[in-house]
Amino acid sequence: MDAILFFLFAAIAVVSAINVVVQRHPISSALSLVGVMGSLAVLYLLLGAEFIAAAQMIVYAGAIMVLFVFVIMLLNAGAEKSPRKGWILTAVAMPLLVLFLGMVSYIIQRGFPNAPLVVFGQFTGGSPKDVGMALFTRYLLPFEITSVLILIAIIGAVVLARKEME
Amino acid sequence: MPPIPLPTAVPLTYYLILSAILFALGVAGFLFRKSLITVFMSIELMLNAVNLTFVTFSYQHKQVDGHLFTFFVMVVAAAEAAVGLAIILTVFKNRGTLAVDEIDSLKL
Amino acid sequence: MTLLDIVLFLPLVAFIVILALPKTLSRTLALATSMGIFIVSLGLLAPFLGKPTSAVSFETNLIWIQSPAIRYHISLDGLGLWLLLLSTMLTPLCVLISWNYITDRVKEYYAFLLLLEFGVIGVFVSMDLFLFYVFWEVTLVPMYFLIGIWGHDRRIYATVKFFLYTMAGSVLMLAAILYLYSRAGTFDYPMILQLLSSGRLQLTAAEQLPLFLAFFIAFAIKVPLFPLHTWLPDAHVEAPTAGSVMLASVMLKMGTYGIVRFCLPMFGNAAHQCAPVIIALAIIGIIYGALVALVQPNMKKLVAYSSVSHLGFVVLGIFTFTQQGMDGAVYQMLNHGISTGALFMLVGFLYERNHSLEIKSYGGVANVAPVLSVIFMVTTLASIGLPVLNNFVGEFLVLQGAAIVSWKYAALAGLGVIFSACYMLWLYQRAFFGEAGEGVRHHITDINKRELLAIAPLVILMVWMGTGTSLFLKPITAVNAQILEQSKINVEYQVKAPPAPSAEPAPATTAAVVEVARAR
Amino acid sequence: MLVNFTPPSASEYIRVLPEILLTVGGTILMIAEGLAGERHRRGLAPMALAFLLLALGGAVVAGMDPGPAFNNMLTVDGYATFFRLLVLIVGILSVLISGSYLTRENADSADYYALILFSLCGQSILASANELIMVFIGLEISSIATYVLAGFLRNDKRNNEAAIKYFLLGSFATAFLLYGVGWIYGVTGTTNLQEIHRFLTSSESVYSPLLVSACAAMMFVGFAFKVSAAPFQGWAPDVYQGAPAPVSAFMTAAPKAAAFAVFLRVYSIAFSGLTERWQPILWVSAMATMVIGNFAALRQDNIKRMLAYSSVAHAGYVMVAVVAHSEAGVAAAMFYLASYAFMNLGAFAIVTHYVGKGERYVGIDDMAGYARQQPLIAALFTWFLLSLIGVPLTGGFFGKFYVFKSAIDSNLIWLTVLGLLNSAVAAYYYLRIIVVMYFHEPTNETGAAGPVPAGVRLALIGSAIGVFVLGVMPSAVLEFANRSAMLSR
Amino acid sequence: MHHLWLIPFFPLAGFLVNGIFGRRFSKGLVSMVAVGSVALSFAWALKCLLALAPLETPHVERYFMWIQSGSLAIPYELSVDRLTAIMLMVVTGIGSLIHIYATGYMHDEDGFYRFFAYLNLFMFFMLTLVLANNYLLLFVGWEGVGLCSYLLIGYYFLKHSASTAGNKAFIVNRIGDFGFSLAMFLIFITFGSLDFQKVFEAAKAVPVEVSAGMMTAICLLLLVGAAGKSAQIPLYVWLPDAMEGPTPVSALIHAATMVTAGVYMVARSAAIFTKAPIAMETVAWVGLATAVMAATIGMTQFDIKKVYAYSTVSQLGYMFLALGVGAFSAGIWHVVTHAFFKALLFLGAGSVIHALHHEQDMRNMGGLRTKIPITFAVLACAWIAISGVPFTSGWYSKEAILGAVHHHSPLMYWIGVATAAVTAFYVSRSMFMTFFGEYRGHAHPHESPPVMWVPLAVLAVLSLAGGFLFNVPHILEPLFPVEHGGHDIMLEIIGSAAGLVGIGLAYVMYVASPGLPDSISSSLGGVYRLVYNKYYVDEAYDATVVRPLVSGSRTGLWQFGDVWLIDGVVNGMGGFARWIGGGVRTLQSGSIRSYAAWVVAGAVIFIIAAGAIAGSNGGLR
Repeated sequence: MDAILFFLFAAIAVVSAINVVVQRHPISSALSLVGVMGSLAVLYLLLGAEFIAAAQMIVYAGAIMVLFVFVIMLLNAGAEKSPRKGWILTAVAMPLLVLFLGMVSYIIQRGFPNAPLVVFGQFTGGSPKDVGMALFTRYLLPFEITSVLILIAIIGAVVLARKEME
Repeated sequence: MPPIPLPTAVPLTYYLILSAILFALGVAGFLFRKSLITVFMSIELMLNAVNLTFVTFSYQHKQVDGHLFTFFVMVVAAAEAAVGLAIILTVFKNRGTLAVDEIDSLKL
Repeated sequence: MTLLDIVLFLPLVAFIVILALPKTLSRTLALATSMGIFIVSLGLLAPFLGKPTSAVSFETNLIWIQSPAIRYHISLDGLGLWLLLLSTMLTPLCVLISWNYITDRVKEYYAFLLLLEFGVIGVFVSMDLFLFYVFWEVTLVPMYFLIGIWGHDRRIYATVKFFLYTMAGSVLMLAAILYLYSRAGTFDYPMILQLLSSGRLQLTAAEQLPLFLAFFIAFAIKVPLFPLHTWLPDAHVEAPTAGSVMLASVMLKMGTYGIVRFCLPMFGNAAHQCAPVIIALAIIGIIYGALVALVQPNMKKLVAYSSVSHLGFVVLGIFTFTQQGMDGAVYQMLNHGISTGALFMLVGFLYERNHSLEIKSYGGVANVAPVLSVIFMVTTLASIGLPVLNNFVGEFLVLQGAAIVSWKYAALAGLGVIFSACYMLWLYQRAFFGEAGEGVRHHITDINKRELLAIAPLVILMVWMGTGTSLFLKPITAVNAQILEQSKINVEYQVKAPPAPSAEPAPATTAAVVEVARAR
Repeated sequence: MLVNFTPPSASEYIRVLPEILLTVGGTILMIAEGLAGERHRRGLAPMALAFLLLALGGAVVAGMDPGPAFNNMLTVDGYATFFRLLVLIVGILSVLISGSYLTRENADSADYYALILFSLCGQSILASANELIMVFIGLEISSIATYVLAGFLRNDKRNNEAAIKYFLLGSFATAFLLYGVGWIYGVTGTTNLQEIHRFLTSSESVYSPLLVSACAAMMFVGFAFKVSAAPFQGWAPDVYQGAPAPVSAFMTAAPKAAAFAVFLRVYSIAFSGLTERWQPILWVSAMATMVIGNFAALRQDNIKRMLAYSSVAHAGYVMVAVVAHSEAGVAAAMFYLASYAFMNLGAFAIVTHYVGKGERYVGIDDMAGYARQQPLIAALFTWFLLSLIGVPLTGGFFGKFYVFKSAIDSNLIWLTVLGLLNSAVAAYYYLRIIVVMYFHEPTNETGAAGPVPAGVRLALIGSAIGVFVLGVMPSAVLEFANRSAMLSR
Repeated sequence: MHHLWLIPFFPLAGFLVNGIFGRRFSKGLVSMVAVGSVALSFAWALKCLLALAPLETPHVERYFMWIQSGSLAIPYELSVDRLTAIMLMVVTGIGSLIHIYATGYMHDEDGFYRFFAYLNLFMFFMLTLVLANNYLLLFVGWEGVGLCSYLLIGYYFLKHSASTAGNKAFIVNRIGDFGFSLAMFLIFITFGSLDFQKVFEAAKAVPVEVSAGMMTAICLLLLVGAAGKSAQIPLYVWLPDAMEGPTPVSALIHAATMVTAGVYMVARSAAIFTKAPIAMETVAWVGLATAVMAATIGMTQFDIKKVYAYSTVSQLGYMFLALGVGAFSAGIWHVVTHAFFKALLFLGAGSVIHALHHEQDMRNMGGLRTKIPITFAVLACAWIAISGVPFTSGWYSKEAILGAVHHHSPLMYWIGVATAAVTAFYVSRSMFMTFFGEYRGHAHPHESPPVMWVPLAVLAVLSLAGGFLFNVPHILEPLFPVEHGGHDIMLEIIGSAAGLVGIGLAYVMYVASPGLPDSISSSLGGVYRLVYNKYYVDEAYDATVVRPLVSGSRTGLWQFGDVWLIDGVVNGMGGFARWIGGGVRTLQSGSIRSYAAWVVAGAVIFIIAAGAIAGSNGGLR
C-alpha cells in the first residue's frame, strides 16, 4: 500500500515537475507546480509529517502559488517566445544535469546502503503539537528572527512595488 | 507464473532519489525557461525538493528537527516570493518584458 | 633613540611639514630640511672613522608588531653608511636642481622628494626583513609620482612600467621572506644569520635556490641586470632631472645593496651555484649596455644605458666572491651614484636651457658654456673610469676580483671599459665640440651659481674618492670580509684557483712558485 | 521536551543585543518617518547612525560575556564579536555616504536605512551562528535586504537588473546550500556545528565520507556564491556595477565579510575532519577567483565595474587564507576583511560622490585631472588605491601579508607565489585611476566634483584612519583576530 | 725622505692655478706659472738625483695607502732608480724647453691658459708614470697622459677632425690599456702584489720552465698596452692623426715623452720579459714591422708633421726592436736621443709652420733655407742626428740597437739597416722639399722669436752631442748588464753607410733631379698608392670594426634586442595579461542563465572532485 501510494504520487510529482519545465505558458507551469506540491504533501503524510503536509498545502500551494498566479495575471505574461539563442547552453547544460542527477543518485545509493523502509505510521513525531513544541523551545530564536525576515519582505515589496512618491 | 510480489513499502532512498529528480528538474527549469516568473518557479521547485529531503531524513532519525527546517524554508520561500515578485514587477515596468535573456545590459 | 633613528625619521617629518605649510614656503623648506638632514647624518660617520670594523652602530631594536614578531630593527654598518650618506647628500642637491625647473604642484614635488629620502634611508638601515620590504616598497610610490606628474611626454608609460616591473619582482621577494619566516620563525635578519651560522636553521639546496632567486630577481630588476633592464631607459628619459638623479644614484643601488646584504649571506650555496650564470648576465649587460648607449640619439637614454653597463660591473664584482671584487662592487655603487648622478644633473641643466635631450640639437656647447663643459668633461672622465677619479678604483677592484676567478671574465668585462670611452667621448664630441649652432648660441648659457653649488660637491667627491679611497673603503672592506665569510657557510664550491702559469699544477702565489723552484 | 526547557536567561538576551537593537532601530526608523513626515527626512541618516552606534555598543557589551545563546543556536565568541563590529562599522560608513547620494537621487527614505539595519542584523546573526538553521535564516535576512537595496532606485534600469540577477542567482545558489544542509542533516542527524564535528570525527560513527564530502561541496556552492568565489562569481560584477554606489560599497564589504565569517566557521568546525577533501577544491577556486577578478579588471573602463572585479579578486585573497585552514589563516582572513572593508569603503565613498546625479560619470577617464580639482580627496583616493594594491604601510598590505604568510605556513607555496603575482598584475588597474587623476588634465566633459558632503567626508576620514591604523599599528586588531581565531569545535 | 712627490706636484699646482684662475690671468702670468712649475720640477728632480747620487738600488718613498682591499694593497709610493732618473731628466728637461717654446708658439691662440693647464697636467701624469713604484700607479700616469693627449689633440675643438682625432687617440689607447690592465690582474694573481720590487724579485726567482705560459701571457698583454701607448702595430693608427694638436704637443707628447712610455714600461718590466722568450721575440718582430711599415709610409707623405709622425712610429718600432732582442739599455738610449732630435724636428717643423702661417704641406714650401736660417740650422742638426750620421746622438743609439739586433738575428739586422736607410731618405726628403729648391708657397715667411728658437738651439746641441754626453747603457749597467761585449766596427760602418745612402738618394731625387719622384711613383702605381694611403689600415679598421659595431649596436642590439625583443616580451606580457583579461571577461556574458550554468557546472565538478580525492578516510566509499 505504502509502495503504491509512493509510486503513484512520486509519478505525479515527477510528471508535474516535468510539466513545469516544459510548459510554454507560465500559468500552466504554475498549476503544474501546484500539482507537485500537492503530491509532495501526500508523501509528507506518508513520512509522518502531518503539520508540514498541511503547511505545504496552505502556505505553499495556497499562498505562495496564488501570489505567483496573481502576478502572472497582473503582468499578463504570455507564452514564452521560442528560444532566440542559447542552444549552446542547452548542449552544455543537458549533459551536466544528467551527470548531476546520476551522481547524486549514485551517492545516495552508496551513502545509505541499508536505508530502512518507509512504513506509514512508524514515525508520528511530526504532529502540530510536536512541531509547535520544538518551535517555541529549541527553535525559539530562529522563529523570532523569521519575523524580521518577513518584515524585510514586506518593506521590500512595498519599496519596490509601490506607486511613485511625489 | 508466480505473482510478482508487490513491495509493501519502499526504502528511504527512493524518497531521496525522488527529491534529487525534482531538484534536477528545478535546475533544468532555471536553466531552460525563458520567463522570469517560471525561472522563479523553478527555484520553488528546487526548494520543495530540498524540503522532501528534510522530511525524509526527519523520518529516518525519528526527529522533528527536519520538519522545523522545512517550516523555515517555507517561511523563507514566502518572503522570497514577495520580494522576488516585486523585483520582477519593477523589471517588467522598466523594460516591458519578462524574458530572462533580455536582461543582460550589465556585462563583460 | 639613536642618531640613526633621527636621521631616518627627519625626512618623514619634513615631508609632513612641507605638506602642512603653504606652497610658497615649500622650496625653501625642502632645501633647509634636506640640508639639515644631511648635516645631521654626517654625525653618523663618527664610529666609522677609526679602526675598520664590521660591527654595527646605532642599533635600535624595538618591537613593532607582536605576532608575528615584526621588529623595528635598524642599524648601520659600513655597507649602509655610504649609501645612506649618498642619499642624504643628494636630496638637497636635488632640491637645488629643481629650484626653477619645477613650477607646477611645487609642494607635492618637494614632499615626494623627502618621502623618497625617507624610503631609501629606511632600505639601507633596516635589519628586519619585513621592515626592509616595507621601505623597499615605500620608495616606489614617490618615485612613481615624481616621474608620472613632473615627467616628460611618455611619462605615463614609463612610470607604470617602472612600477609594475619593480612590483613584479618584489612580490616574489615577499613570498621568499614569508617562507623564511615560516622556517626561521623570525624576520630579524641578524637573528636569521645567527640561526644559519649556528646550524639551527638549515636550508636545503632545494629551498635555497628558489629563495635566492626570489630575492635576486627582485634586486636584479632594480639594479637592473640584463635582460630586466628595459624599464630603466624609459623611466630615466621621462623623469624630471631630480627624479633621474635619485633613481640612478640611489634607487638602483637598493638592488645591488640587497644582493650584497641579503642574497650572499643567507643563500651562499645558491649564490655560488648561480654565480656563473649571473656573471654571464652581468658581462652581457656591461657590453650590451655600452654598445646600445653608443648609438643612442638621446642624451638621457645614453646615460641610462651606460648605467646598465656600470651596474653590470657591480653585479660582476659581487659574484666573484672575492674581497677585491666585492669591495670594488660596493665602491662602484657609490661611484656610479656620484658620477651618473652628476651626468643626469648636467644633462638636466642643458635640458633646462635648450628643452631638448636629443644630442643633435646640441654641438659646440663648449664655446658658450666653458665652465659647464669642463664639469661635464670631468664627469665624463669619471664615468669612463679615468684614474684619480672615483670610478677607476671601483672598476679596477671589480676587474681584479673577476680576474681572480677567471681571466676571461676580466677580459670580457674590460671591453666595457673600452666601449664606455667610446660612447661618452663621442657624446661629448657631438654635444660640446664643433661650432655652436643657432639654437645653442641663443639658449645655452653657462652654469649659474645655484647649479654650480649643486654639482660642485659631486665633482669634489669624484676626485676625493679617486684619490683618498681609504676613508671610504675601510668600513666597506670590513663588512665585505664578514659577508664573504658568511656566504661560505655550507659552500662546497670554491673560488677557482687563479689560472695556471703553466701546464703543471699551478702554485697560486709567488711564495709557492719560489717554493717549487727551490724544491728542484 | 517541555520538561527540559529552560527559558533564556538575561545574559543570553544580552548576547543577541546587537540584533535586538538593530531590529528595534529599523522598526523605529520606519515608524518615525511615518510620524514625522516628509520634511524631516534629513534626520533619518543621523538616526540610523545613532542606532548603529548603539548596536556597536551592544556588540561590545555582548562580546564581553562570551558564550552560547538560545539552545546553542548562536555562540558569541571573540570571532563573532570581531565580525559583528566589522559589519557594523561598514554599516556606519555606508550610511554616512548614503545620505547625500539618496538626496541627490531624490530617494530619501527610512526604508533604505531600515533595510540596511535589518541586513546588518542578518549579518550579525551570521557572525555568531552556530547552527545551520541560523546560518540559513541569517543568510536570507542579509540577502533579501540586499536584494531590495540593490534595486532600491526602482526606476533605474541598472538597479532593476542588478536586483533581479542577484535575487534569482542568489536563491538558486541558496537552494544548493540547502540541499547540502539537508544531506548533512541526514548523515549526522543534527545541524549544530559542534555536533556535526563530533559526529564526523567520532570513531563510532558510521557514515560515507563520499556523501559528506559531497555535502561539503554542495554547501561550498552556496557560500562561494555569497563571497563571489569562482566559478560562482558571475553575478558579482554585474550586481556591484548596477546597484546604487553606496549599496555596492555596502555589499562588497558587509555581506561578504559575514558570508566569509560563516563560511570559515562551518568549514573549520563542521568539516575540519575532511580537510584534505575540500582543500584542493578551495585551492582551485581561490586561484580562479584571483585570476578572474584581477585579469578581467584590467579591461574595465567603468570605475564601479572595475572595483567590482577588484572585490572579486580580493575575495580570492581571502580564499587563500581559508585554504590555509589554520588559526593563522582564520586570523589573516579576519584581518584582511577588516582592512578590505576600510579601503574599499573609502574608494567607494569617493566614487559615490564623484559619479554625480544618475551615476553619469562612471568612466575611469571621467576622473581626469581630479587631483587638480580636489587635491585632498584625490590624495585620499590614492591612499585607498595604494592600499588595494598592497603597498606597505597600508592596511591592504598587512592584509595580504598575513594572508600569504598563513598560506606559506600551511605550505601552500605555489598558491602564495601565484597569488602574489596576481597582486602585481592588480597594481596595473589601480594605478590607472591614479594615472588618470594625477597625470591627465581635466577636460570639460568631466568634473561633477562639487564640494564633498559632510557625510562622505566623515566616511573618508574614518576609512583613511582605518587603513592607516591597520597599516602602521595593526597590533591591536591583529591580536584581537589572533585570539578570536581559535574557534571552539 | 727627499720629497719626491714634489716633482709631479709642481706641474699639478701649475695646472690647478692656471686651470682655475688662468682665465683671469694675463698671458705672461700664465706662461710664468706654467714654465715656472715645470722648471721647478726639473730643478727639484735634479736636486733629488744629485742627493741620491749613485743610486745603486732604488730609492722608495711611501706617502699613504691608496687602495687596500684584502691582500691587495696599493700604496702611493714613488721610487727612483737609474732608469727613472734618465726618464725624469728627459721628461722635465725637454718638457721645460718645450714649455718655453710653446709660450711663443701659442701666443696668439685663444684659450692660452687652457693649453698650458693641460700641458702642466700632462707633466704631472708623465712624472707620476715615471716615478711610480707599482703598476697601478704607473697605470694612473699612463691613463693620465692619454687623457692629456686627448685633450691637447682636441685642443682646436671647433675643428671636427681635431676632436675626432682626440677621440681616436683616447679609444685606441684604451684598447692598449685594456691589455695593460689585464696584465696587471695577472701580475697580481701570479705574484700577489703590484709592487715593482716585490714583483721583480719574485719574477727573478721563478724558473723559466715553471712559468713560461703565465709569463708569456703577462708580457704579451703588457705589449698590447705598450703598443697602444707607443703606437706599435696594430694600434699605431692614432698617432698620425694626433698631429691635429698644436705642434709643441706633437713634440712633447707625441714624440719625446708620452709615446716612449711603452718603451719605458717594457724596460721596467724587463725582469718579467726575460722570463718570456716568446714574448720577447714578439716584441722584436712587432717593433721591426712597425719600423718598416711606418718608414715606408713616411716616404710618401706630404704633410710635414705627418712625415715626422710616421717617423716617430718608425723610431718607436726601432726601440721595441731593441727591447725585443734584450737590449733594454739601447732601447732607452734611443728613447733619450730620439727625444732630443724628434722634439727638435717637430719644434722646427712648428717653427716652419709658424713662419708660413699654418701651412703644413711640403709641396707648398721649398727654399726656406735662406728665409728662416736659424730654423734651418737647428733642423739640420736634427736631420743628421736621425739619419745616423756618425757621432751624432742618433748614431750612437742606433748603432747600439743594430749591434744587439745582429747579435740576436742577422735577418732582423738587415731589415733594420734597410729601415735606417729609408729613415734617412724620408727625413732628407722632407728637408730638401722644405728648405731647398724654390719657394712654392704664397705666405711671407718670417723667423720665429727668440723664445722659440733658443730652446731649439739647446735641443740642437743635445741632438748632436747627446749620444756622446749621455752614455745610457753605461748608466744603466746595474739594471741591464750588457751581455755582448765590444763594438763591431764592421757593423757600425754598415749602419752609418745606410744613413748616408738614404741622404744621398734623397738628394738625387729631390734636389738633383726633381722629376724623378713622380716618375717612380707612377711607375710603381698600385704599390705607391697603397703606401701613400697608409696601407688603408684606417679604412680597414673602419670597415671591419667601427661600422659593424655601430650599426650592429643600433639595429641588432638596440632596435632588435632591446626595443623589439626584450621590450616586446615585456609589453607582450602586458598584452597577454590584457588578452587573458579579455578572455576572462567574456565569461561575464551578463546572462543569468550562463551564470547559473556555471553554478551547476561548479557544483558538479566540485562534488566529483571532493568525492574522487581520496582522503584519509578512504576513497570512494
